[in-house]
Amino acid sequence: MSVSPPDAAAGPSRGRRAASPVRLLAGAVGTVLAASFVIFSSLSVAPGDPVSQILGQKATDAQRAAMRTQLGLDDPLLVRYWHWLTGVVHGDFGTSLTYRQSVSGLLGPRILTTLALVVMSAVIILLVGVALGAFGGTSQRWRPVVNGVVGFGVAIPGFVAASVLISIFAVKLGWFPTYGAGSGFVDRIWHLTLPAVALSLGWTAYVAQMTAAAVKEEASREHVMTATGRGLPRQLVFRRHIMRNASIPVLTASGLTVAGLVAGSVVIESAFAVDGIGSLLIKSVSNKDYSVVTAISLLIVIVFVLVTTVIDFAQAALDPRLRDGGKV
Amino acid sequence: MTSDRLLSIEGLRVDLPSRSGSRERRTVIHDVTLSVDDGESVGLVGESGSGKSMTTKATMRLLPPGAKVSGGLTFRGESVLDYSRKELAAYRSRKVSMIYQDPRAHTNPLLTIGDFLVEGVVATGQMSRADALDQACALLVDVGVTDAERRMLQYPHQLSGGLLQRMMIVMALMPSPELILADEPTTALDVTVQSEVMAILAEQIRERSLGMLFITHDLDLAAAVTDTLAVMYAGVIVERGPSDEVYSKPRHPYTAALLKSRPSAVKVERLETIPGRPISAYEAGPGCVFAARCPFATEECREVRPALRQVGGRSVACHRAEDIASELFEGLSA
Amino acid sequence: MSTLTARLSSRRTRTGSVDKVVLVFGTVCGFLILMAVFGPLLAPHPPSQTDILATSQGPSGQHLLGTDSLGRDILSRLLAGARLSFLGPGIIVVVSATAGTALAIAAAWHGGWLDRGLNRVLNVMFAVPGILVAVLAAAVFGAGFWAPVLALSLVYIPYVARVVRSAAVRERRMPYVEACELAGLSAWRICTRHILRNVFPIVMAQATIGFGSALMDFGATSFLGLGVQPPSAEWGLMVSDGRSELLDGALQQSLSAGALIVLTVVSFNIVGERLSSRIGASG
Amino acid sequence: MTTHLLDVHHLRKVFHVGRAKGRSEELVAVDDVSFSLERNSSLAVVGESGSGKTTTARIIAGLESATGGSIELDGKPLASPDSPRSRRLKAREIQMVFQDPFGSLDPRQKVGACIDELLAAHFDHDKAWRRDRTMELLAQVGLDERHADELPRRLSGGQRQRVAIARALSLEPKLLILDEAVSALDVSVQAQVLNLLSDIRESLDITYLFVSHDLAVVRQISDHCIVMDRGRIVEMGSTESVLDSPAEDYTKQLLDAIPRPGWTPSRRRDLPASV
Repeated sequence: MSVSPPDAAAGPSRGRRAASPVRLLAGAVGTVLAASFVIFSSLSVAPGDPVSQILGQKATDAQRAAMRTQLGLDDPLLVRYWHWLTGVVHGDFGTSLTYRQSVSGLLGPRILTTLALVVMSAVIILLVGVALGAFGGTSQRWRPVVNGVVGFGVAIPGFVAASVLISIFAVKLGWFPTYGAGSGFVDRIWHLTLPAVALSLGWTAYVAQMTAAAVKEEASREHVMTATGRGLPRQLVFRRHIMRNASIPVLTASGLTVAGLVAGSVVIESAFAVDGIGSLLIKSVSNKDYSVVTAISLLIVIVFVLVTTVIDFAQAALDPRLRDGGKV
Repeated sequence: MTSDRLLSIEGLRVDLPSRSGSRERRTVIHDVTLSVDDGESVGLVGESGSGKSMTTKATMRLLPPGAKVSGGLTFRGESVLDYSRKELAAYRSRKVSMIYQDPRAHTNPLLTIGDFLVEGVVATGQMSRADALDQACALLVDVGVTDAERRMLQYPHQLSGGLLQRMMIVMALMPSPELILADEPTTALDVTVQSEVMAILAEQIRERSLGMLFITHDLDLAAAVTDTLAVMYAGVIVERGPSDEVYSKPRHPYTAALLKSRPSAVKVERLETIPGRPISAYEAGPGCVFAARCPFATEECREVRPALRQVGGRSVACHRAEDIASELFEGLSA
Repeated sequence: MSTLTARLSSRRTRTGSVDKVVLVFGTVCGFLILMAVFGPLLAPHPPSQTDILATSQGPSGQHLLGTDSLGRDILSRLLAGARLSFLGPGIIVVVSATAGTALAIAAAWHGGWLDRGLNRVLNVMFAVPGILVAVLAAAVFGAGFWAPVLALSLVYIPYVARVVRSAAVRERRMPYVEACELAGLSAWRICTRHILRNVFPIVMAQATIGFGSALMDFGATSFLGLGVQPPSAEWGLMVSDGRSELLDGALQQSLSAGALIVLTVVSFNIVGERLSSRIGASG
Repeated sequence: MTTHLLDVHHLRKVFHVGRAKGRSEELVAVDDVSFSLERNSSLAVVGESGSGKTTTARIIAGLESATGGSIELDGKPLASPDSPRSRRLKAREIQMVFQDPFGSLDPRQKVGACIDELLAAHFDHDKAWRRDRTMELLAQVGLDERHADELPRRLSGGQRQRVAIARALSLEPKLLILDEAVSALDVSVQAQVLNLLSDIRESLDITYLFVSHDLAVVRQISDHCIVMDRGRIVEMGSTESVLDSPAEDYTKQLLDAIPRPGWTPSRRRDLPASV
C-alpha cells in the first residue's frame, strides 16, 4: 500500500549506515585524535607551572627560560601537540613531574592491576546480568521481583557500594582486606574481590535491565508468533528467535558497560586504595602532574573507542541487514 | 454430525484482558460459527475490529495470555481447546499452517530463507534437514521461484514483499498440512502482485485439495477466490453461505450495505453509505450488533440479538431477513 | 520537578485508578526536593559547627544520627547537604536537557549536514566517559562545585540529544508536520508548537532519569575530592568523610548519606521510567 | 488566457540510495513526466508501489524538490518554497491530504485549534471570525462543534480524515492534492469520504489531484487519469476511456488484476527480479 520509493519517505535524516570496516576504523581513529587534542589542549591551559615544579621556587629567570625552551612550552599549541603525539606513537608519554619517572614506566604495573579489576567485574556483570535479565524477561511471575532488585541495583553508586561492602565484609566480618591490591595471583584476586563487586553492582543491574527489556521486546515480535504457530518447541523458539535477536541490544549494552568499567575504576580504586591507573589519575590531578593525566585520559578514551568499534563490527556480524549495507 | 468436518467452530466466544495484566475483560468475539471441509475454501470477511483475525488466532490457540475462550472448536472431531501440549504441538506443526498479512514482520530477520523454510519440519522431527532442503527447493520451483537455491541463502530483507509472501506460502506447505489459515495474505501487496500471489495460493490449495480459511476485508476478492463466504461484524458472523450467492443476493443488511458502498470498477454512481463507523465487538449493545447503523432496525433488533438461522439456503443473523429481502437486492446489479 | 510529580500522579491510567507506584515515589521525590529547599532551615544544629568534645558519637537524643569525627551533627549535615547534592544535578539536568533538546530538534528539522555533523560530534562525546571529563574539568578549573557541574552538563547533552533526536525525527516525518509546512507555518512555530510539544514528555522522562545519574556522578566527584570541598556539606562528600570512621565501626555517616543517595536515585528513576513507559503505551 | 491550472513539464526526480562501500546508487523515481490539469477538474494519478505517483504529488506540493523539469501554476512558474514568504503564498494555492489518518493530525492539538492556527496565520481577522469559520469548515466536512474540542485520538479514522480535509480547505486552495486519502479507511467509511469529496468539488471552485492505487476509487472521483509505472507515464486520458478501453498492456494488467466476481487470479507476469 505504501507508494513511495525507498527513500522518499525517509525525509531529511537517514538511517544507520553500513558498517564498512574502513569507515569504522577511520571513525575510531578520528575520534581518538579529536579527543586527544581536546584533552591535550584543555590541560595545557590548566593552572600550575611545570617549570616551578621541576626547578623549585628558587630558580633564576634565566634557568626558567632555559627550562621552558627545553620543555617546548613556548611553542604554539599545535606544535606542542604534534611533538606529544609523535612521542605517543613511539611509546613516549613524557615524564611524570611528581614521580620523576617516565609515564609509561609508571603506568605499566598499574595497568595490570586495573585490568585485573576490570576483567573480574566484567565477568560478574556478564554472567549475572545477562542471566538475571533473561530470567526476568521471560518469567512472568518473577518479572516484578527481578525488576525491583534491578531497579534498586542501578541506583547504587560505586562509591556507596564500596562503603557498604567495606563496613560489612571487611570491618564487621573480616572476610576480605579493606585496602590495597595485594601481590601474587591468589592474593590479588582476594584483594580485588570487594572492589570488583562494588564496581560491577550498578552495571550488572544495568545489563540485566537492558537484557530483560530486549528479551521482552523480542518475545513480543510477530515472527516469534509465527515460530510458535508452527509448533516449534518452546526451547527452540526461545533460543533461535528470542535470545538470538535479543543478543544484539544486549551486546551493545555489555560493550558500553565494559568500556564504562575503565572509567568507573577511577572511583572504585580510590575508594579501596587500589594502586591502579584510576587512583593514579586522581592523585596526578591533585599533584597537577599533567603528563600522567593526559596519558591516562587518552588510555581510557582509547579503550572506550576500541570497545565501541568492536561492538559495531560484532553487530554487523550478527545482523545481516547491517552487513548488507542496507539501512535499518 | 460435524465430527468428520476438517474444522468446525461452534458458538466461539473470546474475551481478552483490556490491558495486559488487567482483570477487566473485553469481548472480541461474541459468536462465531463456521466450518471448513476438505478441499473447501472459506472466506471470512469483515472490516477492522470485526474479530476476523482473532478467529484465526483462536483457531491456532495463539491468543495472548489471559484470554478466555468458550464454545466449540474441533479439528476432525477433536476438540482443539482440550489439546494437551504435545497434541497442540502436533496440530500446529503438521495439521494446520498459517500465512500472515505482513511477511516481513513475520519472518526472523536474522535467519536465512532456507533456515526459515525448513526449521519447522526439522525441529519437529518430520524430516531430515537434507530432505527438507530438497523439498523446499521443489516447492519454490512450484510457486514460480526460478533460482531457488540462491533464494534459500538470502535474508528476508533482500526479498520484495511479493516474493517473501511466496516464501510464506512455501513455509506453510512444507509440513503437508490439511488446513491453511490465510490472514489477509495479499493486503500489503500491489494489485498485480496480489493477483500473482493469489493465483499461486489457489493453485496449491486446489492441487492438494486442502481446506482454507481465508481472512480478508475485501469482499470482492473473497467472493472471487472462495467457495463459501462468512461475513463478520463486531465479533459476530452475520451471514454465511455459498460465495456467489452471498455476493449477488445478500440477505443481511450489513452485507448488502458493504457491497453498495464499495466503488465499482465499471460504473460511476453516487455511493450508498452506511452511517457511522464500524464498531468493535466490545462496543456492541445487547441487540443486533449492526442495529445502530442499520436502516431497517426495529425495537426488537436493538434488544434481542438474532441468532444465525437458515433463510433462503444460507445462514443469516437478522430478525427481518425475510421482510427486507427485496429491498436489499435493490441497486445491486453486479 | 515538583510540577512534574504533581502532573504525573494526577494523570490517571486508562482503568481510572491512580498509578500507586508513581504516587508513592513521586511523593518521595517531592519530599526530597522540599528537603533540598528547606533542609538547612530544618537542621537542628548548624551543619558546620564542630564540637571537639563530642566527636564520632553514636545516635543520642542530642544528635539523632550521632556526630562525625569533627563533632558535627550528622543529621544536620544531611539536611543541609541536600541542597548542594540536588543543586548540582539539577543544574546539570536543566542545562543538558535544554541544550540537548534544542540541538536535537534543530538537527531533526534541518537534516542534512547539520544532522550528520551533530551525529559525529555526539559520537565523539560518547567516547569520553563522564567521570573522566569531570576529573579533567577539576584539573583545568580547579576542584569545587562548578567544575563537575560544568563538565557533567556537557557530558549529559548527548544522552538527551540522542533520544530526543530520534523522537523528533519520527515526528518530523509525520504527515501532520508536513501539513504544517504546506500551510506555510514558520519553522520556528512548527518546531516549538508541534514537534517540541510532542517530544516534551520524552524530554521530561529523560531528564528525570538523568537526574538520578547526575546525582551519582556528581556525588562521585565530591567523593573523589574534586567536587564540593569541605567544610561544605554534600552527600557524596559525607560518604567519603565517613570512610575513616568505618574502620572504627561508626557507620552512620557513610551509610546514611549513601542511603539518601540511593533513595533519591531509585525514586527519580522509577518516576522517570513509568513516565516513559506511559509515553510508549499511549503513543 | 490558459484554462490550465497546473502545467507539469518534463518532471524528473532522482534519489541517491546509500549503499555499502561508499557507492551511491541512483534511483529514478520520476522520469520525464508532463501533464496539465484543467481548472475545476479532477485528475487521478494511478500506479503501483514505486511508480513515482506519490513522489510526483509531493514535488508539486513542495515537499520534495525536483531534479529536473518545471511546474507552472496559473501560467506562472511555481516558486521554489525556500523563503517563508513564498511558502505562505503557496499555502493558499496548493494543499494536501495525506494517507495516514492517524499521523496527519498533531496528537496534542485539538481539532478546532488545528484549523484556528492556520486561519490565524493567513487571515487578518479577529478571534470570533476564526471561531465561526472553523465551525463552518467542520460543518462542511460533516463534523460539528463537539468535535472542535476533541483531541484527534478521540476520533475515528474517517473523522480524522474529514478534519484533515477541513484543514486543507481552510486556506481556500485552488488545488487539493489527495495522496491515497481514502486508502487506509474501511470500505463503509471510505464511501462516506468519497461522497464528501464529490460534494465539495460541486460546491467549491477547487481542483483535485488524486493519487491512488485503487482503480475503482479513481473511477469514482476523477475525470481524467494518468497511469504511471516505474516513474514514467504509461497512459493518460479521460478516466472512462483509459479504464474502459485501455490502450497499453500495463493498464490492461492493472485492470485484470482487480478482483471481481468470476475473476480468477492468474500468474500474469514474472515478479520483478528483486535484489
